[in-house]
Amino acid sequence: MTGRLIEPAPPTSSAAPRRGLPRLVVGGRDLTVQAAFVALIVLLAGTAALTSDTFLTQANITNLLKQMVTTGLLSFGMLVVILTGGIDLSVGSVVAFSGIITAGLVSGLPIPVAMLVGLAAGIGVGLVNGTLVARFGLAPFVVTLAALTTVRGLAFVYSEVPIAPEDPGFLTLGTAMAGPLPLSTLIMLAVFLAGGVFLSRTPAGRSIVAIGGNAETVRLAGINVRRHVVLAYTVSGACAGLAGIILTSRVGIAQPSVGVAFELDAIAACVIGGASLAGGRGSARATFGGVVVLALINNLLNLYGVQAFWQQVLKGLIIIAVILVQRTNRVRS
Amino acid sequence: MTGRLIEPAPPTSSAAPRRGLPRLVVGGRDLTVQAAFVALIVLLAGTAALTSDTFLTQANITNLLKQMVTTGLLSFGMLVVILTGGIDLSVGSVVAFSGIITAGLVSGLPIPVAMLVGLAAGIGVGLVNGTLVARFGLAPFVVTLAALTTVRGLAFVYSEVPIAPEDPGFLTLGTAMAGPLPLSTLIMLAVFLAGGVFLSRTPAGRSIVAIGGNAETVRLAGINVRRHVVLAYTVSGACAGLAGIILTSRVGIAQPSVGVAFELDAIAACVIGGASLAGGRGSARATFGGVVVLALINNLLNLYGVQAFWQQVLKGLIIIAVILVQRTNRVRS
Amino acid sequence: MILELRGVRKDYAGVQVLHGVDLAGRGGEVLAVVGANGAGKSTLIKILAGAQAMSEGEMRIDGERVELRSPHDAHARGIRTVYQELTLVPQLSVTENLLMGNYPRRRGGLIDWPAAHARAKELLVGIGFGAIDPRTPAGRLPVARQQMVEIAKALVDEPRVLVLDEPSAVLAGTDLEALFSLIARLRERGVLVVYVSHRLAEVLDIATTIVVIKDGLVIGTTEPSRTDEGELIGLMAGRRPAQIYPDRRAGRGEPALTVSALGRAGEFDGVSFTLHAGEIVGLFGLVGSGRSEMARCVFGAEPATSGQVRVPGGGGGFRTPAEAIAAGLALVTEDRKGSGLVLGMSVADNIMLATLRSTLRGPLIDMARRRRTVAEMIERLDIRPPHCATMAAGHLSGGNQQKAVLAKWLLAGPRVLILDEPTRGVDMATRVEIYRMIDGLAREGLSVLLISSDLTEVLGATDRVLVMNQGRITGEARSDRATEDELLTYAIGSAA
Amino acid sequence: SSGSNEPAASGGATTGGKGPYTIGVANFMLSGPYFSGMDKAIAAQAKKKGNVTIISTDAGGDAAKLAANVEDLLSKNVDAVIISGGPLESAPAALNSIKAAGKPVVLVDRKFQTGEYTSWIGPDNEAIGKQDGEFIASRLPDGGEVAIIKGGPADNSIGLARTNGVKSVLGSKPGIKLVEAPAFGEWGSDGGLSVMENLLATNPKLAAVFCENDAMCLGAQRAIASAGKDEQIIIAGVDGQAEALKAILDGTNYVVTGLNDADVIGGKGLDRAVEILQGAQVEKDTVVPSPMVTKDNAAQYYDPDGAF
Ligand SMILES: Nc1ncnc2c1ncn2[C@@H]1O[C@H](COP(=O)(O)OP(=O)(O)OP(=O)(O)O)[C@@H](O)[C@H]1O
Ligand SMILES: Nc1ncnc2c1ncn2[C@@H]1O[C@H](COP(=O)(O)OP(=O)(O)OP(=O)(O)O)[C@@H](O)[C@H]1O
Ligand SMILES: [Mg+2]
Ligand SMILES: [Mg+2]
Repeated sequence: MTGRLIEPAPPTSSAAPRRGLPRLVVGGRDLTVQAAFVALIVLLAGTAALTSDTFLTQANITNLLKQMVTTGLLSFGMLVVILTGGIDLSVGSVVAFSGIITAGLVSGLPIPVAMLVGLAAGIGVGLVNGTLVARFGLAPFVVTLAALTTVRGLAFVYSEVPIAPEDPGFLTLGTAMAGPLPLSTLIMLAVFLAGGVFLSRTPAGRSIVAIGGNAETVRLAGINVRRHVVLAYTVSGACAGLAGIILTSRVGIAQPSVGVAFELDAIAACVIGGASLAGGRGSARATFGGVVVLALINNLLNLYGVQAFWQQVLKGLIIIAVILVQRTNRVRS
Repeated sequence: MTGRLIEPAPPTSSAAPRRGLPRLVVGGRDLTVQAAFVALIVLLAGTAALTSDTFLTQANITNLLKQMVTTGLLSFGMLVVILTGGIDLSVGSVVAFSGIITAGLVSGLPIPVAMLVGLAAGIGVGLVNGTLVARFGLAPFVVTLAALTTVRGLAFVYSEVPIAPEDPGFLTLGTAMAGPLPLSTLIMLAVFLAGGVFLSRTPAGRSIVAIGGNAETVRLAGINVRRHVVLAYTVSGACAGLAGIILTSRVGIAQPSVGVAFELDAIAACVIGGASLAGGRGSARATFGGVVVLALINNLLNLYGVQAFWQQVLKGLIIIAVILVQRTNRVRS
Repeated sequence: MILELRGVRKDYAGVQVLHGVDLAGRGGEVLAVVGANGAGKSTLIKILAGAQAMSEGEMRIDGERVELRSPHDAHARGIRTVYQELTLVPQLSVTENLLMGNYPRRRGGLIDWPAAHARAKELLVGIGFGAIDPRTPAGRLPVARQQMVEIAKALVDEPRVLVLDEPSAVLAGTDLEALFSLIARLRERGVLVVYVSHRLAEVLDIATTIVVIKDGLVIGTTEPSRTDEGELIGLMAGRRPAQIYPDRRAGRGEPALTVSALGRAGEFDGVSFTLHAGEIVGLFGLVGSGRSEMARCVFGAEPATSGQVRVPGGGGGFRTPAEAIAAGLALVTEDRKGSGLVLGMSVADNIMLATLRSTLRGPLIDMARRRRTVAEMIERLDIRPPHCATMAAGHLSGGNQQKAVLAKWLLAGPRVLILDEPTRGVDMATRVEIYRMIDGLAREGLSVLLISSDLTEVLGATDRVLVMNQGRITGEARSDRATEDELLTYAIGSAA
Repeated sequence: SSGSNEPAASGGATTGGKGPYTIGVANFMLSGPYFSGMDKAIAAQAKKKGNVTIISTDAGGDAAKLAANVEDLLSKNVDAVIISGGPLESAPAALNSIKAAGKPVVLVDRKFQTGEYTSWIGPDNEAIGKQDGEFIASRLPDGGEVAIIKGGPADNSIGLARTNGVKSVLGSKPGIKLVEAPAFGEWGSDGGLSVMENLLATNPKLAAVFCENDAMCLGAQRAIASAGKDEQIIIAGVDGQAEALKAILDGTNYVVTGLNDADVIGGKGLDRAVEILQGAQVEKDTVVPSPMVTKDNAAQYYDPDGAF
């Protein structure tokens, strides 16, 4: 094992365990991390509910639910890539690219077809990213950094100006309510649910997690590592494509400039959810928790009317605080 | 060593050396990579000289030299952090922060003092980043991502509006020529030279490289790993601070919003120069080569009058091509 | 007494690993520490090295009570340690690894590299490894050479106590002899050598005192002249094995794997042999003789450049491990941590890794069935602790990790099982179990290729032995007739 | 053709007569419809003229890159430079190097606070804000809460000027309460949408919203529609983006915008540069009027096939 500073030491290391923190063990499983995490969310939401009249209003809850959709979708895709030990910086550009392509095609094609093409654009970018990483062994950071630039350029090449599809049917996806929940939130939840099952209960999902732990072991176990890495980037591309379509439908207009720095929020959500950027550790559920925490932070800062640049200052500090708390609680034994 | 996909396998792996490519061996040292790299630069510059009347004009060469200063300074700092196996995403924000602080202080303080305070601001951010990474074991990506946000916010807190120092002496650093070379380019070259010596010929430099290779070994050798990691982030903070000051002096005005995404170019320069994002591999000389390649790409795209959005598309593709070529040439095992 | 430990206790997150260990050693002694996997030997050594703090107890050096807060403290007291795992920085040169932090400097403080290389060369020559070029990146050396660099590194500032944790695991032949003569010279200089090994024969050879540790307690201290292997194993395992190697009746069946003239440029060449159903074939050779590379090529993990691999029914020439597995092959690699396990994943995940699709119901894994399968394997191979299914594989002790790897491959139902150094770093009691298991598998008709650098093992546990030397098969012998000398001659003699 | 590296002794035009000319366009950032529209308008006007070649560059929002791009343009020996500075407050380095090269520089849209330029053509952003403010006031005779959505970041003085214009009018009107959104809409429809959603949650009684550009208004309009408040809240923007003009024309709650016509400004900017090159005496600063667009006159400006 080569020592690396990217991550706290893996379980084999000789690092001394932390002592003195009370642990919550249920049915032989240590639930301290999960419990701490739920406690954090409850704490944030509780503070909000007690100190702001607005927080618990239906309007605000609906906002919260809608506003987490994009980050949520991107985060799930990002998680899958991070699990393999990679990273996908191109997601923000893909949001713009698939959004503008979909909006551009709506006038000529049936809406579902236009959306499928937009989704396919995202998948295409993911395939290229994945192939460059898996097949040519290039560093994911650089591959997807290049994709970030190139795909953003392509979005502008496709249309320098925003495109607003006329067809009101196009807005359904992003604005309709399904009972008390926005349809788009429901879609995101479905992605997390299906994604959680995929990661924990399918051979492909398990392989992806294992690859991030030790790719060579996985290869020698007869699993096609390259194909699964490509799959991971493709899932990320698809999620970003879907996010782009939903965002366009929600806003009603597609802009080639949308989505700058979206990747950072997605990565932050994964890390807040305890995923390891070295790969092999992370779960859909905890990542969803990370998405909720980020959304709550943003919502609270807005509810309290914190000035924009102070919001930035605080957001960074809160992220550090959250991962510090989380780290202190991580079971290491 | 756990297998990871972030990087091609390190030299201990059993990966077979690539065959069939001609190698250039001088005095027992394999120079193929360096040769390929120099060839790349010569090729780029040669094409430019042959196809563009403008490229070899003194004005253009001076531009080229000036334009690489910011990326150059940031890249050296980034290299030092990358060598430890970390990353510093906050450099762009630090450029803005130190720039605006310096510009703000110029009216009240002597110019050199104002500049020192600006530099100190950069060093301060580096210290905090390094401490959070080394002492609290947080992931560098997240720590510096949070710093990116917080420090940008602080730049705005310091001054929401741009500050243009009136004193013409302030412009010297960024605009003066020292013989045929811009003073700022000379400073950057000095940083690379001193930095190269630091990394290859001082115990601290060697420790930083070794930490990226295997931090545990370095610790067992009785070297204070934490202190060296903090040092690395501090160097990066200092370089970013210096870059911010020079940039402000060059542009003549400090904007709190400057420097967005600068970190990406700096990382790209390191990787083009063959540094491994997993740490332990990379050199000042090659990183400087990476800076030159990036500057050449930008310069050429401009000289040929490539449309702005197509420039983005091409830039991404060229970066991929460069690292592909470089990878094919890398000696393994 | 140079070194004394009294009542040393250590727990990891509340789990007690050392329960009050006492230990004492004089200059010129070789203090051997033996014990089963997980007994706490490495933990003890980390405490000696200052890399881990003891939870309770005290350490004395020259009678004076000391507290080691860091490896640096230990160095300052003259204690140097070579760890079980290699700790070199692979990217850096041998020189840098040797001198790390202590470089000769020029005026002005810059490192004087020519002087540094010269100093490194001197050190290497001093321990009989002058052949190593100090400018080579450490990661490019064969593991045996890396181990010698580790040892040279520990000797840089002439320690009074040298602690060696399983240094011989990756050494064989002349390298091993060089190590033993080095230890003899250190004894003459009055150095205390603390030596941990699972190879009891060599322990009996070189130790002056043998300390047996079991479950974190010293349960016996003896001298080589007053004990033997059987007794030591009995102490370590709590029961004395009737027999170390099972009786083999070579019941040879149909050919199960045919390798003809297989080669890979620069690694090995012209390797031909046939494995039959029901037989256990040993593959002996010195470290670096190319056995592992050959096994990887057979398994499709790396491409061969010449020759053929065939299995009955026309299959062969595997381009990927997946193809080899489909044809009934399994490979337990020599590097458990690097290519055998995903250390951060649960034991259950690791056991199921090669057979992910075996418990599918529809598109999903049937978790209940998976749990049952895993529980069965844990019981069948007696992997400990018994409730380890959800533990991270990295938390198992070495021997149990090896069993988890075996479990993974047994689930795949192979017809040909290739084991590359399956007992490296594994204690005797567990080895006995592994030999028994291999024997049982062969009796069920499996064909086993056992790669090993341990002469006794390779003769004891197999039906016949192939010997490899510098990438070629240089000899073959029946295990019940061959002698250790005969095999060594094949392994060392020039491969004409 | 590496002639003119030597700083010309005097500024201004170096070429008389009819060209042909090469004019460099230094865009601070193209990633906004208004700015890319400007760039296109300049190119279109050049094409119309026939004897003008355009070299366009994009600094991607980076002031240093803008300076570098200008240097690149000068090293290609362009005859004049047009700078579309967007939100950039000032570009001393770029202006200095143009001056040193002795070339004329025309600023379009953005007038820099410091530095020497040859001529500027652009809107009066504060006046546009005032115009919007007056219109909102006229629609809210009984007062009410008016939200303001800024584009950000805080150093963006175009936005600042617009907001100040609105505030200067509405701040003094009795019964009107201003609510400034804490977060920035970042000049995009998606940002306008979320900021508006949050405003609606905290301020149920809003009667109007002003955004610093139309793109954000379009997002805000969607949020208002989702909340079912399009009867209650009117919207005022700036720019004259096609979708906004259409919404005004259709009689929605999008009631007013200030036409900040990139086509006009860009075209005039190019004309101005050519005039200077031909040796004409030109006005230093030219404010392009920004007509107020409401339902009554929107048809006159709305071009469904226009670029912006
Ligand atoms: N960092 C750790 N955290 C928790 N448990 C640990 C840790 N390191 C070791 N252990 C446990 O402590 C016990 C003793 O381990 P140690 O490595 O000292 O054994 P050992 O005698 O060296 O075994 P081996 O012969 O396999 O090397 C084992 O049960 C092991 O699982
Ligand atoms: N002389 C050498 N130079 C470089 N690498 C080597 C050398 N010898 C072995 N290696 C590599 O080191 C790794 C571990 O080697 P090891 O010493 O086990 O040799 P091996 O070729 O696998 O032979 P064997 O299994 O017979 O010992 C292998 O992957 C091998 O490729
Ligand atoms: Mg051990
Ligand atoms: Mg081997």
